Amino acid sequence: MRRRTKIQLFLLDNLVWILLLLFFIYNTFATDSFFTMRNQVNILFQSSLMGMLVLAQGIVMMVGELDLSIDATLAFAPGITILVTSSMVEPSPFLAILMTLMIGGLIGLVNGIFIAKLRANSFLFTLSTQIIMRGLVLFLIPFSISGLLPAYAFLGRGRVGGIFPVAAVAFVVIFLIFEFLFSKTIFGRKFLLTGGNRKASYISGINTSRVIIMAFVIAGLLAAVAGLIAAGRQNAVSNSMGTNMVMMAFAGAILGGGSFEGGMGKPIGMLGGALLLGMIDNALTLKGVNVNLVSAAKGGLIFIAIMLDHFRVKLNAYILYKENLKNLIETAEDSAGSVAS
Amino acid sequence: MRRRTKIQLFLLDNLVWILLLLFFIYNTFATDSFFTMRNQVNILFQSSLMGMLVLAQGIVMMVGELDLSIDATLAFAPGITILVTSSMVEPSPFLAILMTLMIGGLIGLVNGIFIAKLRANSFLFTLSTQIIMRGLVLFLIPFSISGLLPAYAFLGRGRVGGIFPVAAVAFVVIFLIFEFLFSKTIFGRKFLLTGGNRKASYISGINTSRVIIMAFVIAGLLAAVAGLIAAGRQNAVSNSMGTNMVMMAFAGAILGGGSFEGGMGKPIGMLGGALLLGMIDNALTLKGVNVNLVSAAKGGLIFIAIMLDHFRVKLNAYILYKENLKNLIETAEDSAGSVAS
Amino acid sequence: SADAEPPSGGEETPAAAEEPAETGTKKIGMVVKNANAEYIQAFIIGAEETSEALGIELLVTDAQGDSIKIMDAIDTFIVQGIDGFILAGAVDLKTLVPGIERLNEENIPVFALDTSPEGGYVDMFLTFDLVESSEKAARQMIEGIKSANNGEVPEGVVVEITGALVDMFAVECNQGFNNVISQYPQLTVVQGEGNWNNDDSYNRTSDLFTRYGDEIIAVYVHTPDIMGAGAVAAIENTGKDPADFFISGICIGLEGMDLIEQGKLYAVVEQPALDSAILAVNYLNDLFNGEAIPEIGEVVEVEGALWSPGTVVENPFADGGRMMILQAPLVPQEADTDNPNLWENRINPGQ
Amino acid sequence: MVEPQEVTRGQRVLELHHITKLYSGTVALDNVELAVERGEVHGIIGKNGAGKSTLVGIISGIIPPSRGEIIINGKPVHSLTPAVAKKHSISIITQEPQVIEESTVTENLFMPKYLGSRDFINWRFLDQKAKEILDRVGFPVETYLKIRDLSISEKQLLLVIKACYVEEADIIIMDEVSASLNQKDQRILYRIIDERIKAGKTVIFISHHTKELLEVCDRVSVIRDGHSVGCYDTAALDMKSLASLIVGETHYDELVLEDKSREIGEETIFELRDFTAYGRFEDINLKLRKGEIVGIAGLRGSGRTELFKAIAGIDTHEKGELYLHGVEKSYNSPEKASADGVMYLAEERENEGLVNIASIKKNLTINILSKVSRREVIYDRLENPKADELIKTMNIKAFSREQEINQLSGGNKQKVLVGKILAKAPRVCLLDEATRGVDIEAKESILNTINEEMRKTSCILISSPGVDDLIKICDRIMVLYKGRIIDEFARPEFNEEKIYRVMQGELLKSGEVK
Ligand SMILES: Nc1ncnc2c1ncn2[C@@H]1O[C@H](COP(=O)(O)OP(=O)(O)OP(=O)(O)O)[C@@H](O)[C@H]1O
Ligand SMILES: Nc1ncnc2c1ncn2[C@@H]1O[C@H](COP(=O)(O)OP(=O)(O)OP(=O)(O)O)[C@@H](O)[C@H]1O
Ligand SMILES: [Mg+2]
Ligand SMILES: [Mg+2]
Repeated sequence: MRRRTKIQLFLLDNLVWILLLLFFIYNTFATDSFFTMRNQVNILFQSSLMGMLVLAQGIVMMVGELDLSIDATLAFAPGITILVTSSMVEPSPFLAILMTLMIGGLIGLVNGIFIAKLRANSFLFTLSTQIIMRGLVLFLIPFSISGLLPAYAFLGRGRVGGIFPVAAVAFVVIFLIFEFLFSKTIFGRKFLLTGGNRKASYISGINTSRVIIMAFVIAGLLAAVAGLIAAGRQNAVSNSMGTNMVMMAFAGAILGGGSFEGGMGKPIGMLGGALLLGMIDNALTLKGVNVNLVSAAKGGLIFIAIMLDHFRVKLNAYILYKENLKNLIETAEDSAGSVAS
Repeated sequence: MRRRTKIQLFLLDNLVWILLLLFFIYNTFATDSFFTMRNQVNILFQSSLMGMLVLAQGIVMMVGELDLSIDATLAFAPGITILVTSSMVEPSPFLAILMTLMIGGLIGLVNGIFIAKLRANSFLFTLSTQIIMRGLVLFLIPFSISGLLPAYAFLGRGRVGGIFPVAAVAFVVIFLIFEFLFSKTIFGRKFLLTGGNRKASYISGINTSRVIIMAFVIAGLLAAVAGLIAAGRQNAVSNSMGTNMVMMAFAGAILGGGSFEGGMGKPIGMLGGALLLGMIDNALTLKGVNVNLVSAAKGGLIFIAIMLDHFRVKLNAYILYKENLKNLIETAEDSAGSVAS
Repeated sequence: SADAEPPSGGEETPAAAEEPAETGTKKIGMVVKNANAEYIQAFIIGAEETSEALGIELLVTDAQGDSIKIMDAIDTFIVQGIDGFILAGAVDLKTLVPGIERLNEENIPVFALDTSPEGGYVDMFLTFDLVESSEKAARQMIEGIKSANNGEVPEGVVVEITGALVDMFAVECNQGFNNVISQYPQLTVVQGEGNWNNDDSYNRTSDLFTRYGDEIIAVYVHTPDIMGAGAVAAIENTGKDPADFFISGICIGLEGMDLIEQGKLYAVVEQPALDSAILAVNYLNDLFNGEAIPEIGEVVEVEGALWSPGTVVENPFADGGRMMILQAPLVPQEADTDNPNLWENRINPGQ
Repeated sequence: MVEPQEVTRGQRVLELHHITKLYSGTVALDNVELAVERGEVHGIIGKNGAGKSTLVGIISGIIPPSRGEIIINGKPVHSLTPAVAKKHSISIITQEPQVIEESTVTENLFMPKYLGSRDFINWRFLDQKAKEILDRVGFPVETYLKIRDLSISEKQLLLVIKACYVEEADIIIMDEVSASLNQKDQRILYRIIDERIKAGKTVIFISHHTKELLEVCDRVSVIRDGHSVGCYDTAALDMKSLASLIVGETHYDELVLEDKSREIGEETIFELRDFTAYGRFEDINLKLRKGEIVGIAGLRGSGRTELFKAIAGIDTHEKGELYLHGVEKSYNSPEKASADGVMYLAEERENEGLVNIASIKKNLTINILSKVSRREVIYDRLENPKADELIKTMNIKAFSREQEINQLSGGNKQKVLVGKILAKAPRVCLLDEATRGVDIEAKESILNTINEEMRKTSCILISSPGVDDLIKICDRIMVLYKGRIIDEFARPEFNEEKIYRVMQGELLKSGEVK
């Protein structure tokens, strides 16, 4: 393949980043205070919560399933932790963090086992765990519990060097780690393979059930991290944390290249998806769009993004077609040359 | 195949109805006031709204797509109608009803064209139309508008013979019509084939784009009918009608045999799914479960339903397996017999 | 204490459904707006405790913000034969009217808390007047601004973090806030939809601070109980002190109480949630026993109660009925944070 | 005729005893025995639905048996899964190629172990390695391509290469791999098998092609209706005896198709003029008369499928005209083409041919819905007999017309595919490899049906993996080479060797193809 074609394809594959860039440039000129260090940090920080959920959903979608329970895990994991630790005499924040993560992972494990082993429908199953968890957390924490241990709230509240939010750093780092995992390690590739064709992967010796379970566990862990961020940010745990975030998590993952069919998507793309959604919210507020219209405007922007993304697929095919034609002509010339000689 | 096996398989295919029956019998004995004429009518009436959405979603799922916008159409179609007609001097209720349906169908048409022709991702696309419609309806009808024309409200408010709600009747009749369409007509057959394998159906000469568009149009129409029911019931149009109903619509459709892969599901099963969800809500209220626990209990019941449904697939295989063993033994005996003779 | 009797087959007529209620314990049906808000939990606790003390059976259903669910619940309650009904909040106040009318048809007394249905007959609406309370909070915020600027209201930007815009509650909050703020043309209001949650409130506040930076002189949060912490955290994150922005609004909640104590919230009107529920059940009980409840024009006074005096007037929203306006104190200006009569201090969240 | 001789010998790498598999509705295998020796090519033969795929599925751990014993290298193995099978160095190329469509050639070759790279994947290294391997085998395909852009035969060959040279399996199972390859690719395949056997590996080979079986296999095990019949040395067999072993009759006589070319009408039904889609096929001119059967011969990638698809309106063409009954037509969708009676039989039956989750009945009547309905309403009393009739004509092995396509054997799926075209009786049939994967008997019956039945109503363009089928049935054969028709043979001048050489471009008339 020619170098140029390669670059074109690379750009297309990462179209969400181009969209992000375009939107960024537009706002830099058109939106007051958008292009300030502070606002950019804000966008990162504000996207971190949704970003964790986008990644969680994206990974589950990679293996061809879906998980509606992540936004409930976000409230459930810190909720249970706070209930347990607040009854302790001298609660250790590190134990509490560990516990939150473990609860998240455990929920993922349950989801994963039922879905991979017992072949439960992932939509229905995670819908039921979502409703159950939301119900339980409402029952157990009807009133929010504020005043967290500083270390527990660090992820959501802490700042590196007093300025840069820890959550924003963690957000980017986590995405980079997963990007590496999924593009460069066998562990990560197995997710894409399983999602791409479960049967073929099974036949070639991948333990596909384990991969699917692992995807749900990772999603649960990431949801728990999101829970830590949310709790830290409000310095409290409430039962309504994360309500209705799951839809946008899907949107971010699909914008980032994911698909319900599985086998698609890259964490780096999903990072772009999460940031794009965050930036849309931010820019609409900064522009001072009428509050009653913000929602419609947001829908409109997502619409545009979809159309551009759609265009990408067409363009991709076109570029390959061009490449092919070119090769064809070249070989034709070659053979003509060899006949002549 | 033996008759008994056939009956067993038939029952399993309609398991959601058996679940419904079991739940019904249980509540008849265990829940006060459940088994009264009035309560049963209530359940039908209360399920009618969700039922329309379940059917809408189920039909879109049959062709292998999904539609998140139906619950927004539910508010949008009557909303726009009311805005237009209230500015008329002498608004005709029938024109208004027609207009509501047409708006619903039109939204479906737009969704369908973008998804079938331009191959937009149906999740993202309908998510964006959903957000846009909700945004617009919020902008246009910040305050709900009450006092509808009686004929316009008839579907939601009217009662046959003063007792039986029109909506409940319409609900059942619509499902029966669709059951007929999908099991007995060419029109319906094409939906299932397209959903089962779009490419193969296309090559066989089915206009798959038209089928997909049609599915979205039907979904839009049904959502508009749901909008009429909702508006009639509240004798008002508000911007928040139908919020968050779409998830349960998916649940109902899947319980009724639908699948995201397409090509599956029967309207009669979805009727069962919608009624089961309605009955769960009703019974939980009647039983006086602690409010803070209702939600968890509901999740638990859905969970049980999923597990039973899972069990169904196993049982199905098992019954056929038994049938087989029996045949094996019989033929063995036969051949033994024929050798002997 | 419910009847253990299974329904007998012969009595399926609608009239029969109400039969057992005449003889046995009285039943109250209550629908709440959304169980996951704290003040709603206060409604539930108030109603539950009072009913228990009075030997009344209480049925509670969560409408999750949906008028249709409210009407579903009403229909079901009627089947169960309730003797009284309490509506504890609703997102949309017109669309549930047919439900209220059904109750009226069945002669079941209707009480409303938090917000009043805008139609049907409501026996009594117990309120702390959202518009008026919002005005009160907004006025106090202006006082705060004045105190920091030598008694003047300077030019500047005021941030308004709204509730979910589909909600009538948010509309009334906005109305009260606007009534006050519009008197000061030098103030520019910028809105962000906080959507009744801390995340959105955080995001919108920090966006608006980025945009308007030092021009901002005050922040109004519709309901600090569920959006205050987000706004406070956002301001703190810009390196500023929340105390400088006179954050005000209505509804405190447990978290809000902490923030007021820390001086991060400036003035919040307490919603008499617990008391209004207790009053509603008590009055319903009075009706059950054939006793009179306060009529229009009366003023109810109870020694020491924060809500006292309660004035009963004609309900301007519904098609008739009483409206009892309860007092709602500004915290900490009118009542201390440790005032034992605040519901936030009366309930025990560690249950 | 040579009498089949049963033989046993040597060191066994694989033994199966009493293998039974019950599916819901079917007894796929009933106490099957099998013994495979090191270093042999072991054929497994039997009619469609006999249980061959099920058997090798069990060996490779994909399908758990209901009962039975599996012994690998002398040791019994319990609960075999594909992962365990891989540990025992068993690899399978399944009947329907199992690939990750959205991944590249390189990734499909090396997944899931990604050779020699521990936990981290070195893509550059793998790409290099992939190129080396593909070069060595003489199978030029770009490594960066996504698998979905490959044709079905390329997918199959790739999987063979993977099993042989990447996984270097000791026991390589090939389930009807050659069915979708043409002679040239088959030769690559035979070369690979040869080379592997020399390297001491064992091959289990499934095919319906008697000639090929005799050439490739050392021994064959016969399965009939789920029972083992026996194991035979191919040295002692000829094509006729092998055929009768498969079919299960003592004497199997090859059907000789009647030459019907005299019945071809004068009238030209269908014509292509300068039909072109650059890069795929160019300047195609052909005429079909009523009742005529014209074969299109060509190598993999010669453009047959693409030509057929363009005619049927599935793909686009860029230049040229298409005439039906002398009227110019232009199809931009198969809907229009099929309304005119131009129908394509898909080469990729899984993706493009059948609705897998629907019943046999629904698939068979997909093209004739109007015939089984009155005023748009489908009646069981019309549809069921029609479906039953087709099941019978096509001899589809199934326990019920309501059985899902998923549950059929490969050959039976193919019969459904042919059946649905047959039912429609279109004016122009484009049969792309219509006999792929069906057993000898079924193949002859399909060819016979085409010759006797379809011919009456339609004119037919047909492609086939091998030239021999075309020779049997066609009135003319056109050879497609790199998207151009470079030669044409009439029935009297048919000569397999010559046609094959033309297909390879050996007998190019100079200047024909630039
Ligand atoms: N999942 C399944 N459920 C039910 N029956 C099945 C299933 N899979 C295969 N069968 C049946 O088992 C029998 C054996 O099928 P198998 O695929 O092994 O045949 P085969 O010998 O490979 O045939 P072919 O030559 O056509 O590929 C067939 O009758 C088939 O219908
Ligand atoms: N969807 C596609 N995208 C890109 N290239 C394709 C696609 N389908 C086929 N090709 C390529 O086009 C060429 C012609 O393929 P075609 O399927 O027409 O050949 P064929 O003669 O039918 O051969 P066979 O079926 O034996 O592979 C092949 O090289 C194939 O790789
Ligand atoms: Mg097979
Ligand atoms: Mg081909």
